[in-house]
Amino acid sequence: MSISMVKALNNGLRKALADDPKVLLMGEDIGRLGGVFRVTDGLQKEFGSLRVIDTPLGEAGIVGSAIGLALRGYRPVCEIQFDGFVYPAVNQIISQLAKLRHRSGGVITLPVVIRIPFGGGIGSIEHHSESPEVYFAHTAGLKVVTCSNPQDAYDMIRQAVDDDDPVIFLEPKRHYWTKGEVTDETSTPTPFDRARVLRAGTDATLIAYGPMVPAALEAADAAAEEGRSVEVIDLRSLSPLDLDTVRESVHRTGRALVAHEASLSHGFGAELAARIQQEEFHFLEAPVLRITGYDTPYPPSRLESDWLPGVDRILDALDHSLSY
Amino acid sequence: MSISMVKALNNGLRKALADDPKVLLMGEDIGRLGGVFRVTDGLQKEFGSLRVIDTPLGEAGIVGSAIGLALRGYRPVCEIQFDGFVYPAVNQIISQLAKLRHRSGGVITLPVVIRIPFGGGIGSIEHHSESPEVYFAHTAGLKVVTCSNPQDAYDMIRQAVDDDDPVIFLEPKRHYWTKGEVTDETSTPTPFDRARVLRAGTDATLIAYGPMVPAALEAADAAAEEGRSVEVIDLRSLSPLDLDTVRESVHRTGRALVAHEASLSHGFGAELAARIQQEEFHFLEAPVLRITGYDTPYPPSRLESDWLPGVDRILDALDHSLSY
Amino acid sequence: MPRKQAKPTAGAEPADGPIQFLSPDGLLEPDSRLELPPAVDLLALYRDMALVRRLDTEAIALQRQGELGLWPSLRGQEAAQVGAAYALAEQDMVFPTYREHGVAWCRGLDPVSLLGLFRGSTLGGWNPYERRFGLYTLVIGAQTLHAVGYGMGLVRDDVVGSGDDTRDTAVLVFLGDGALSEGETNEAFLWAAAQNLPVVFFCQNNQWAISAPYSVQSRVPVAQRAAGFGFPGVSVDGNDVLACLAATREALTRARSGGGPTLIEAVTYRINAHTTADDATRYRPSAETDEWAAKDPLERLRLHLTASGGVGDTGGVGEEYFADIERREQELAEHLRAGCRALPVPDHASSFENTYADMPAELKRQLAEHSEFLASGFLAAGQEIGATR
Amino acid sequence: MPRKQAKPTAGAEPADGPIQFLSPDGLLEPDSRLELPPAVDLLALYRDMALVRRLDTEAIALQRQGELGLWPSLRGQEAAQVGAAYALAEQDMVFPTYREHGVAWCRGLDPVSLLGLFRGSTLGGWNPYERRFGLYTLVIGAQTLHAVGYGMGLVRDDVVGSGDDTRDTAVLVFLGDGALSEGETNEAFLWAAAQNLPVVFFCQNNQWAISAPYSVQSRVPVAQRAAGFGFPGVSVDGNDVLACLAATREALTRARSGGGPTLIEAVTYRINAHTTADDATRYRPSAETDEWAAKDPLERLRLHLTASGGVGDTGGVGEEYFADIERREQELAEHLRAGCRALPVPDHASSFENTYADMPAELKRQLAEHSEFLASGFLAAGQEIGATR
Ligand SMILES: Cc1ncc(C[n+]2csc(CCOP(=O)(O)OP(=O)(O)O)c2C)c(N)n1
Ligand SMILES: Cc1ncc(C[n+]2csc(CCOP(=O)(O)OP(=O)(O)O)c2C)c(N)n1
Ligand SMILES: [Mg+2]
Ligand SMILES: [Mg+2]
Repeated sequence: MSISMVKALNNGLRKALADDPKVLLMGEDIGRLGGVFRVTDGLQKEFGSLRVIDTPLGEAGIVGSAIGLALRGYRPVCEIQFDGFVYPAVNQIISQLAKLRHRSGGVITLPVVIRIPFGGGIGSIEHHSESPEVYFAHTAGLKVVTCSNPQDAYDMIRQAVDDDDPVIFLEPKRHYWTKGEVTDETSTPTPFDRARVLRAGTDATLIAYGPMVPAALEAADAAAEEGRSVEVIDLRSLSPLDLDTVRESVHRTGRALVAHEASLSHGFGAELAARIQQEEFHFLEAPVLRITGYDTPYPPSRLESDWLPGVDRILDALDHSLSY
Repeated sequence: MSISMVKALNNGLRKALADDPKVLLMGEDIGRLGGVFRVTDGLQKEFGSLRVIDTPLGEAGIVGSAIGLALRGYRPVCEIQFDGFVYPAVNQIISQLAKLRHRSGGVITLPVVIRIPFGGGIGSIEHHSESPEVYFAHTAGLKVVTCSNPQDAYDMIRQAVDDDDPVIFLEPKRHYWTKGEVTDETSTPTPFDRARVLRAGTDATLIAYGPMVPAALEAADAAAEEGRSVEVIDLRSLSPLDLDTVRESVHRTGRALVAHEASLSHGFGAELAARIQQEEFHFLEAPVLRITGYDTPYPPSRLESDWLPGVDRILDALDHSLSY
Repeated sequence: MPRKQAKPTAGAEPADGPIQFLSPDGLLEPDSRLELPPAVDLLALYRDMALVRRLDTEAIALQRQGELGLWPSLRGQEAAQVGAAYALAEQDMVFPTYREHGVAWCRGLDPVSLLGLFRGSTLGGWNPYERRFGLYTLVIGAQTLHAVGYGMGLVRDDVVGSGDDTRDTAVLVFLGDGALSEGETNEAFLWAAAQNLPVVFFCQNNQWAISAPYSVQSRVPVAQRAAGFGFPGVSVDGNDVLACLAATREALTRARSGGGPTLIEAVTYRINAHTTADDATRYRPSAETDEWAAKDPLERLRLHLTASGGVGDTGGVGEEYFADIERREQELAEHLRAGCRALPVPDHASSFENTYADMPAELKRQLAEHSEFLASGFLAAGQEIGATR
Repeated sequence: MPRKQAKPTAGAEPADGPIQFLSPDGLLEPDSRLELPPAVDLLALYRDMALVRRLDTEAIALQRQGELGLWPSLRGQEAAQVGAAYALAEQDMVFPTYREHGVAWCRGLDPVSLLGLFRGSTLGGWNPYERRFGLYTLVIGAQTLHAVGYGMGLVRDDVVGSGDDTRDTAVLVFLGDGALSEGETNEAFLWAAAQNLPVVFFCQNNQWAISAPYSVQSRVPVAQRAAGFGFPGVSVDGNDVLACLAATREALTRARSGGGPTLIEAVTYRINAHTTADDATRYRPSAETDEWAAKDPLERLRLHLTASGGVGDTGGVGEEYFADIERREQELAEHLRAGCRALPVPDHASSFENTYADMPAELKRQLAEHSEFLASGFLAAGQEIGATR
């Protein structure tokens, strides 16, 4: 069945709600409206307003009360309407959600999922195109994952709900309407904390996640036409990081490139570069290169296609890498 | 005159208040009490409660109203009582403070300083020993600086107040009571966005900032006794990054180590490693190594001296680097 | 055009509920809780409401034509915005949300400048100091704290309670009913209260925060919130421009004179969907919208103006007044259309500029690299850069 | 020991101000605003207050001896805490700040477990599910939202308003006067109100938030805040254990039965400095402290108990009662001293454990590296590791 990522997420959430009465959805406009992206479309009607909760307009309240619900045995899935509106919840996320298991010596389990549509490329106004992944990936106690296609969206949202750790679930909003085959639950999905090699290659390893994965694949296609064999890795999990998969690849290819939308400095690529140069020092034939957003606020939408890293900048970087 | 870092900051703030009537201090307990670390001791008495403001207990309020004050032409210096209490202000910092100059095409200038005592090592309870620097360094539009000695504290706080960009001013609380010579204002201080080579060396470059600088110097001393010449750089400015000073050094030594208290993954060292491996690829004789806190919440104080990176772990890493 | 003044006709006054002077049928009646403002130019008020509505309609059309990415319509809220704006003194400062096109208009902003943000050609659009009208704020509630800080600045500048009308200054900050739920808004309330700041919080309760009815946020009326923090709250008919004007004027006057903050609830209705991207039929019945359409803020003032004897002693307003408005509307629409299309697409370098007062070396490097990339051969294939959707 | 019951003596009742039954002189008087709780064991109440005070005194001593890094004293707030705690049903859940040692005591926690956080040997200290007493929360206000979520869970578990006393459950969440200013606290208020949650907010207004007097936070009484959100607020004499008990009992009963939230202000005083690290002489006059010392919560109950005819019909309480308390205090003190020193210094691996349900590979690597480092030759010189101050 070929469905959009939105529909895949919707199906995954429906399944999660049906499978476990402790699963709740909560967020702004997720009920009647079905969320501004319709990810929760129809779910309030199906499961009632006690399980699919239209909350007041306060993100600290959403995450803080999700923590309380989890303390009472629930498994809340929060929706933050847009990436740029997660910041009011950061105090609850960093100081409480991420730490309570550790503080309590493992007595407290907070299976809270925070879904956040993230990234740019859809022509939105400001605060609607942010890439806040590093704020969360740097915070011990959180898992941070992102999907790049409908099948992963369906599998990973369910795995996130099943997971006993707090999970920041980043949804690449510019691929919400991309369709793809989604097989039903009889399959055994890859664990959501493992990266996946989407395309094998021998000349260089191109690492991407979420919004940049399709561009990475496109770039690899274009490179192939010029006779360059690029391996593409979809990280999927940003924290924990599946370094084994990355190392195994870079060890073979000797070259690594990382692409993401977030700003360069202290972006996700920094950690990858730091790891790779340390672990594969003797095997690198070129420095790890980063293809990223710039160190500026996200631009107005008329400039975003210019500002965002894309296929061409990846190919440019690939040339650069191969020139070493 | 040999004074503590607390006193140096106090003197710097007094000078800033005296020099410009638009400078205001605001925060919890900074007036009568003089702040929990006494950094603002006596200043309310001297400059009155309209200029040294005891605020309500709300960090969003502190930063949000500082923005409003800046819009009216003031230069507010906010105190956040401890690192772990900055998170309620993160929304105002990331979405508003960092962006308004850019949004307004340069019309709006927000000369707001946010002072934050940060880091561990003083036996505090949780939320009182955090190292949140990356959250801010990754945010375009903010400057992030930290001092490691009283002279820098005195000079840099004044430079921060004078600066027209928002500055996150991180104060390494475990060195608050360390004394050092502080010369008065006749000197011409190094610009606060420049790193400083504290000790010349030829075998490796050890990069640190704020709380880790004394340990870095100590480690370099210890290494010298074993005949190893370690160059020590005090970064001072975390954003913008003075990469020139770092590169010049690593180019010569061929080896780089970075030390910080914050967790390893996506810590400050990641960006440094990523930059250095890219810019000095052909000159590195060993991978850039990081000596950092672990990927866990900050531990209870009885474990902190164990958990925190210190002289011995630096020396261990140095051995490792030199073994390449 | 004669300067028409409001003068109440005799009639019963509502015992409670929001303060109202002008009924949906255009009858002007006193309300014991508030004095009808003495000098009001009803004709100007109506004209501005009509023009603001046209501005809104035109922007929606531009969005439909693909010229704007999005537009948050103010339809139904013209009286609240124009009424509040008419209470401002020149020196007062305004902090809007993203929907205060009517206030912007009354403040004298070129309405074209409102379009840039929604066209995606800028993140700002105007100089907030020029007309003392802040930039639109999309993060719900954030601007309320800026208003508080600005008010703290006014106190320190000694332009509150000095007794000099031309100097004393207040802040008028707008917020929606949904914004009442953000922690930051409540911090703003308590700072303003504890420090007795010259800040007037003007809440347009348009009954909806996207799809959330007011009952999701609160079980008591908006104005009641203020009492909890220790300052006055007042509820007015937000579709009655006179009530909005009178309440805001009273509150601003008190604020300027050192009397502290006020929370005004303007009970009104968002006639259109939340924005052009929203589909309101998914969550609210059309009957509700119809009911509110009958309370239209423009219509009631038009009825009042055209009723014989409706305005002062001069009798009903004639056709040439409405014809003039229509002419101005046409001009405005043309100005918007032409202005919108003429909005400059910013240079790629502008993404980098003004991130800091002086561009740091690393950002200069990034800009140079980016410029070089754009100028390179890759530009030829550059159609696909970025938005790989 | 006889079970003594509170019975009011005749007398004038205070017209307004906080509800008070027991005056500083130990006189028990009715208050028309609240019913005196019918079944109260005054002797038990006093004993617990005395023991809690001793717990506090002992912890301060342990801090002075270097056994604790810090201690936030509850002195002066014993009545508020013990009174509130006595109103709890077993199934109710408590969310404390960092100062509710008295509530912890009444909940049956081993008081030694309270010391670990302040000794730096743990970040928690007890199992919050065992006694339904949450972990201490140091981030001001954060726990109020956890209480709200827990209350939402209770509603979904159908243990609110079922009419079954042994099942129906409420949440009691503590906060300070300073916490009223955090945005999160206000969000908690409005969520609780809008959803009519079974949450009782118990605010100990001890007049100070570190060095900030209440006037920095607000210009109106605490209880008034609730009205703004549409739920009842009540003010009680926080040094009167009966008033605290009665008000909390009423509020919890209402909450359990589906009647929604209440905000209780217990007007009290922080007799000691904010914590052992604070110096209160820098910001408040000793005269104020003296004034409040005269309203001591233990003393007034002691006076009442010892006054002839003070308790029910049984006359004053005898010496053996107080001697027994003194014995228990000694036992408690010894238990605390011994228990404190015996608190295990956690293993270095514990810093790594429980960060996640299963330790990720990278963290395992870090732990292994760290263990290896500790075991290596570097450990010899390892005295200086870390805290280079
Ligand atoms: C902090 C934050 N959270 C969520 C949003 C998404 N959002 C945009 S408008 C809106 C509803 C606002 O409702 P209200 O305050 O009543 O204003 P109105 O749109 O009705 O004028 C929401 C939830 C946002 N902009 N900011
Ligand atoms: C979010 C946050 N900001 C600041 C602090 C620092 N701090 C600790 S206690 C305190 C005062 C709290 O006062 P109150 O709420 O009245 O409680 P009390 O200590 O009087 O019991 C402050 C400011 C904190 N713990 N959390
Ligand atoms: Mg609204
Ligand atoms: Mg207090």
